[in-house]
Amino acid sequence: MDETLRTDLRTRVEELLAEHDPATTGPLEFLRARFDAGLAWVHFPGGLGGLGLPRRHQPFVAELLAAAGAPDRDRRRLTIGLGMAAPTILAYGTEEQQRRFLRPLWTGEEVWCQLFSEPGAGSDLAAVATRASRDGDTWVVNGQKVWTSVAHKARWGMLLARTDPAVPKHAGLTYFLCDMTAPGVEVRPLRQLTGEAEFDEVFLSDVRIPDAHRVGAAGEGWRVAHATLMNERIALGDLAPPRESGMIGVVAGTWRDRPDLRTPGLHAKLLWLWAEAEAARLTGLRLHQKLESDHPGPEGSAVKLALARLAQQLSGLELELLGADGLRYADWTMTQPDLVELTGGDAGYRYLRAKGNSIEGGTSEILRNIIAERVLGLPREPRADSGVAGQEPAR
Amino acid sequence: MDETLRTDLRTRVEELLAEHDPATTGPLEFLRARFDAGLAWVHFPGGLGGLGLPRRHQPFVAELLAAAGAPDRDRRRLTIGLGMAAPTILAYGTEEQQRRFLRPLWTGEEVWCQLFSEPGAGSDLAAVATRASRDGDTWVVNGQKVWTSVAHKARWGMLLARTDPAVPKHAGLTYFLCDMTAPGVEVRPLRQLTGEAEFDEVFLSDVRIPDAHRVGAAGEGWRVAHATLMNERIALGDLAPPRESGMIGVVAGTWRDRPDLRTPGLHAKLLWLWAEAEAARLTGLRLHQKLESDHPGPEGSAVKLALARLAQQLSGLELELLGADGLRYADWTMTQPDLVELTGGDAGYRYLRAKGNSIEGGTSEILRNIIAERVLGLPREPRADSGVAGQEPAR
Amino acid sequence: MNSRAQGADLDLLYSDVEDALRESVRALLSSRCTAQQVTTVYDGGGPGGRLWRSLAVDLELAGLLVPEEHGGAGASAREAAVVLEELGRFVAPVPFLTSSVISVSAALAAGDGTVTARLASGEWTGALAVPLTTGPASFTPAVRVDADGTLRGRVAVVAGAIEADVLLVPAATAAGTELHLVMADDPGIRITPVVSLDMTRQVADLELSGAASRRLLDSSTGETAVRGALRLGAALLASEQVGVADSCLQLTVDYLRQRRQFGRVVAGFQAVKHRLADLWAQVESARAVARYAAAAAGDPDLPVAASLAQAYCSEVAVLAAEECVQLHGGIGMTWEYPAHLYLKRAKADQLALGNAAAHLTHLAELVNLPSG
Amino acid sequence: MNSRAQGADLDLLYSDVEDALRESVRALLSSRCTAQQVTTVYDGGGPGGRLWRSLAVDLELAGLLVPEEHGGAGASAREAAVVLEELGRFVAPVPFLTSSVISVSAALAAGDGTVTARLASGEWTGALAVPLTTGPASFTPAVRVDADGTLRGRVAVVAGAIEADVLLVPAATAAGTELHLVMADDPGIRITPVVSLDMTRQVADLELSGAASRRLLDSSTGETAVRGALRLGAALLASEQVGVADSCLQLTVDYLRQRRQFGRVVAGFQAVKHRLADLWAQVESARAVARYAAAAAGDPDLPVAASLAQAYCSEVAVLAAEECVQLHGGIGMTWEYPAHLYLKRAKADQLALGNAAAHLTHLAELVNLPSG
Repeated sequence: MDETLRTDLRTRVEELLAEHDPATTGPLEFLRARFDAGLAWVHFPGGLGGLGLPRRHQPFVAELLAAAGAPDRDRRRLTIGLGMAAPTILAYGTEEQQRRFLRPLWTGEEVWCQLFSEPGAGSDLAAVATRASRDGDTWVVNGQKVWTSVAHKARWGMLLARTDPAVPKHAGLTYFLCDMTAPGVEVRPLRQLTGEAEFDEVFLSDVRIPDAHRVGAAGEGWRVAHATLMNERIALGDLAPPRESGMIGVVAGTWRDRPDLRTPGLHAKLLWLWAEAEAARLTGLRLHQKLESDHPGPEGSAVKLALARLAQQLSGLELELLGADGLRYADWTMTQPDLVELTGGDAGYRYLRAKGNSIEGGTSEILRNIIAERVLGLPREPRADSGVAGQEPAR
Repeated sequence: MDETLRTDLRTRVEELLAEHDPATTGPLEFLRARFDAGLAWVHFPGGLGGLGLPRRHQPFVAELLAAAGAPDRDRRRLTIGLGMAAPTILAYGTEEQQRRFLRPLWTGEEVWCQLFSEPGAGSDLAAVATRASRDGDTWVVNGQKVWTSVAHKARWGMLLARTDPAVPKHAGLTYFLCDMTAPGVEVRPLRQLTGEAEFDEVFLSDVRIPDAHRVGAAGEGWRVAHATLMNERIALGDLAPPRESGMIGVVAGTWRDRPDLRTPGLHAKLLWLWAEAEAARLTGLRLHQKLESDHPGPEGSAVKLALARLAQQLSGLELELLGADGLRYADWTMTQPDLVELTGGDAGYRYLRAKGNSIEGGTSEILRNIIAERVLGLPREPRADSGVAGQEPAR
Repeated sequence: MNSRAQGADLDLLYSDVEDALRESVRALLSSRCTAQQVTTVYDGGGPGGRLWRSLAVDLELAGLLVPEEHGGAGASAREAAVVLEELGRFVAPVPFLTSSVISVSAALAAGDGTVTARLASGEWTGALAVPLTTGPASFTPAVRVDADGTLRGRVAVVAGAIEADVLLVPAATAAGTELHLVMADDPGIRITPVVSLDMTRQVADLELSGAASRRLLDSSTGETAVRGALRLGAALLASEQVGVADSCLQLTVDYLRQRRQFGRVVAGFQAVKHRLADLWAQVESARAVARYAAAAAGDPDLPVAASLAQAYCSEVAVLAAEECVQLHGGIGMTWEYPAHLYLKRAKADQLALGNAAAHLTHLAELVNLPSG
Repeated sequence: MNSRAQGADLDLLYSDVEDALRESVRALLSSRCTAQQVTTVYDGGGPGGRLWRSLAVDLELAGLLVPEEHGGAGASAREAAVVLEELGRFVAPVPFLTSSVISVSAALAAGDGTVTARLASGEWTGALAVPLTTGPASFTPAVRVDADGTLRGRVAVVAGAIEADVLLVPAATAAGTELHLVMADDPGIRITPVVSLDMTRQVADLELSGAASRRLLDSSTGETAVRGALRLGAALLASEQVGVADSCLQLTVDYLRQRRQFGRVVAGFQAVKHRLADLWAQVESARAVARYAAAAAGDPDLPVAASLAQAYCSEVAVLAAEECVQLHGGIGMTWEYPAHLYLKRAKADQLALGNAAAHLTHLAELVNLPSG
């Protein structure tokens, strides 16, 4: 049956290419046409860039288009929109929101950011203090968000705000789509230990958001945010990369390139980490094979946990291996990077940046809670401030 | 000033030797005389085997006596009495109890055991269910104890029992000295994973204990037991042994004796464990230097934690190192060993027995709680069954 | 080697057929191989031969890996791996690994239809006469072919020898390693049972002095066949280790969910929760690694997969068994509770077919991470 | 070596004199070396030379290890270790270790009263011209004595060179290693500051091309003096690492005791408690190890003590700094919060004066645990 589907997909791709020759069509125009042809993400519904097919057919389409030299977006710059905003809008957004936001999100015309974390609410999203008060057909938002990636480039933000302070903590939250160009939105870079400012702080002062940009019912924000975060954890870990992808590849490469640096003690460490990295890769691969639905479960948390730990141990080992060169650092000047590559930079940068892997997108501690409670069914933590022991990660 | 003291001690030892020539005096008679001369444990009060001197002078006395060929007890068989019963009786016992029990305890005439743990109350001593009901001048005890070392050889047991079920869990406990030969005391061997039965179960059925054998007030058992356990933790770890004592010495010896077994991967592991073992030894040594009083604090828990972990890792490594010989085991026949030597037996025995190191005398989990709460001052665990978050270890 | 996403084309999940096989094995073991029954092995009892006969013959597991034309089930290593998971879960004292995986692999390499068929039918139980600790990369024969054609030598700690009807004996000649078949009751062989750390896979010392034999493979192919059998054994032992680890985790979770201390369910203490979460993650990783090793049985990546499997899964099984004992507290130390059965099996398995350090050293060569 | 209870005769506690010294150093650093001030080092600012002058001259730390007859305080390595604990606690960007410990040790070995006295008075700040990563067992000179008697060569990542008035340069001749004194402003030497992972101990690359020098030690004693200086440095760096680790633990405990999440004080979550308990235990062990290394400065066991100290304390400091960042969550990643200062110092310290693997290899020789 897959063969029939493939034939159909091939035909659709050929039609798209015939009507919009990549050689003569502008990239944006082509991407819009691809979206409209349902070839953007085939697992999305018809009319929203997809064809309602199983997700596994997407790579086939991508291959055909790539082979034909069709333009594509730089997906790495759209991770948040594609990985988190899109599934959330698809699952919880109104039809109007879906039609308005998904196309420019997918084409890369509009960059998205996530406005969940607050200085006083890190891993504990139920403690979100940013307030949104209803004023007719709009909401007036005041508060502060932190650890927002690419806020300074984003056109839209997924915003979690408190709309009802009277009810238990998790019940009074509502989910909005926030126009980052609206009056009252102020973005300031947040410098981190690497020296650069990869994240922003976002200050919201009397920002007005139309009620039409509310996602889910008022008070339902917790559940909607939950969906976003489950997707975040998956988006953060590409589950089926080749052997020696990521940090292990970098360190193994250094090992191979620099026989002068090798010592028996470091060899023993490297080999064990190689085994662990390959084990983590196979674990991700197995999970990838398991995920037939679009709704990733808590199992992905384990892969994120392992990858974070490995990135940290490997980058730490690389500095030990490099010795004298490990004492050098490229540049402490504060910059706002265009794109963050966790295996980029020099070894010192990788080491420092990897520390964030176990904090951003759900701290490792929160992920262990999630595994313990949702996978193993162990009792929830006693919670002093509410009857409900909801625990949700941020960074 | 120490010089004066030493001269005095030397004189006392010479007098003892003169009056009781080891060559012609029976061992027990000599030990009793030594006790009566205050040379048993010089830090105990006069009349109770000591001279009220600082503990640090005891080794000097022991050296003088050993040099003169004086008989001594096998201290390893009296660990529980010397390490736990004696300090407890000294701190909380009546004068009558001290006079009755300390001398035969010290000479080894009467062996002691500890009756704290129960099947339903392992680490949680506040859950002790063994009942003691007052009946005139005696108490009637019913219940079951478990994990009792040398119960089958013991004449006396330190017993923790519930005397008031109406008050909060830790407040209704009382501490007794239980005659192990009394009617109603039944001792059954408890086989463990090594195959042997090092411990016993003790069943108490209408055992009558005179009120004169109560230690501390009724309801004060928790506090008295606490003192016993603090001493247990110290007793379990000899704090100032030479380098390569214990399990590291065994494994390092195997490494030196068997060049044929060496591999680089195991070498790296062994070296790190050697460093950790030496660090643990120095930590114990430093703690030993710190302990001027007789009241060990919670810091000793850290040494016990480290030694337990190291014994487990080292004995595990030894089996890997031994390879083929590691698959052999001396004997699975059930026996009741006379004396347990943690570094004795074959490698398989050491590996299995070491698993108990982190359970007996306070599980490693309980010890971490103790360090967190009493040393670092972190909040106590929420406790559902009482207002007081008392947490005490057993095994 | 980095250009290919190794394993992307191999299915790491359990198929319906495998699940059905698992159920039938589990059903049998649940009634015939309880922890109490297994424990008696240490005092000379145990379910022993009858259990093995049921598994080997009634469930036809003896010939699982043998092609149908030789009387077997013609299944793949993946199915054998699922069987081993269950045998690990029950710490079953049966020679499936030694006879139906390792010996069958060597016999298939020898291409001897008679031997294979008898192993497949369960008429014969076989054992490869090498120390259980031998890894695929470290094998050297301890037995030699004497001038008179008989075999002579000592082999320590051989697994499956006590149960064996036939022994497959790698034997040295000047030209290389041959593979010989020796009947276990041959007067020239003495099999001395060893009191073993893991009595559920009891080992024995062999002494061959003029043992009569039939040569199955000559010196041009003997060593390859032996290494291949040990490699498949190493790859599939990982699934047994997953079974052990999974069972330890389950036992611990179940116990701690009902056990109360300090007025709370012990499984609700966060330090315990986090350790169990980490353990679960490691068991799931071990499962992925073991599944890959089983799926890679016919793949050029098998040497990497097998060494990875032994380096990783052997450690996870030991960790799981050690955590099982520790988190149970005192009860985990008792003879009556099954935790010690897992601990002994996990630790012996760690030494079996090459320890982690040996496999990592081998991996270093395979993936080009040289030591100096 | 096993018959003696090494260390039983060495005092591992802090003396009253040491506690008083600690207080005076801490009082100065508390006001003059705050985390905010230190952080500016990364952007080219920092407390720099004036802070060092106060420590070196006002508190007379420059000459702490110099005998009184050469104008120093005549203190022991134990006191220097306490100073280093405090410098580590504040991540102080001052050249005490490089000048007042390592350079002074080399100068004392040279027996040159002038150099020693100037280092002691703080008139000169010195640096030993070897890469910071050089351990006592791995030293080989990178500079040679040219035919014309001047020095030539490149030395990478030298600590303390930027602050130095004089450089102590180990230099190779055909007969062995000599030790030379070079003025830092000599036209034949170029000192290029390196953007460093740890800017609180910024390193520099040296290039010597015809540098004029004075020979302090000839080839019969030069190498021993250099190794001795590095060994003492390694032994005492451990105390700096203890200061770093202790500070990280304290920072974390303090933060988590006031931080609330999920309606509870974060420090009350048991998983957090157990990690902090383990960390405390390791910091206390590192303290015992570092105290032993300091106390063993004149003891035949110093080589073991120094390598143990670097193998163990360097790891604990890194662990403590990493746990500090992790347990703080996001705030620990920010530039404004001091956790990163500790992380960078701890990691750079781990590479300094020989890494753990190198010291363990050296230990293997010293305690007779050979590799093969």
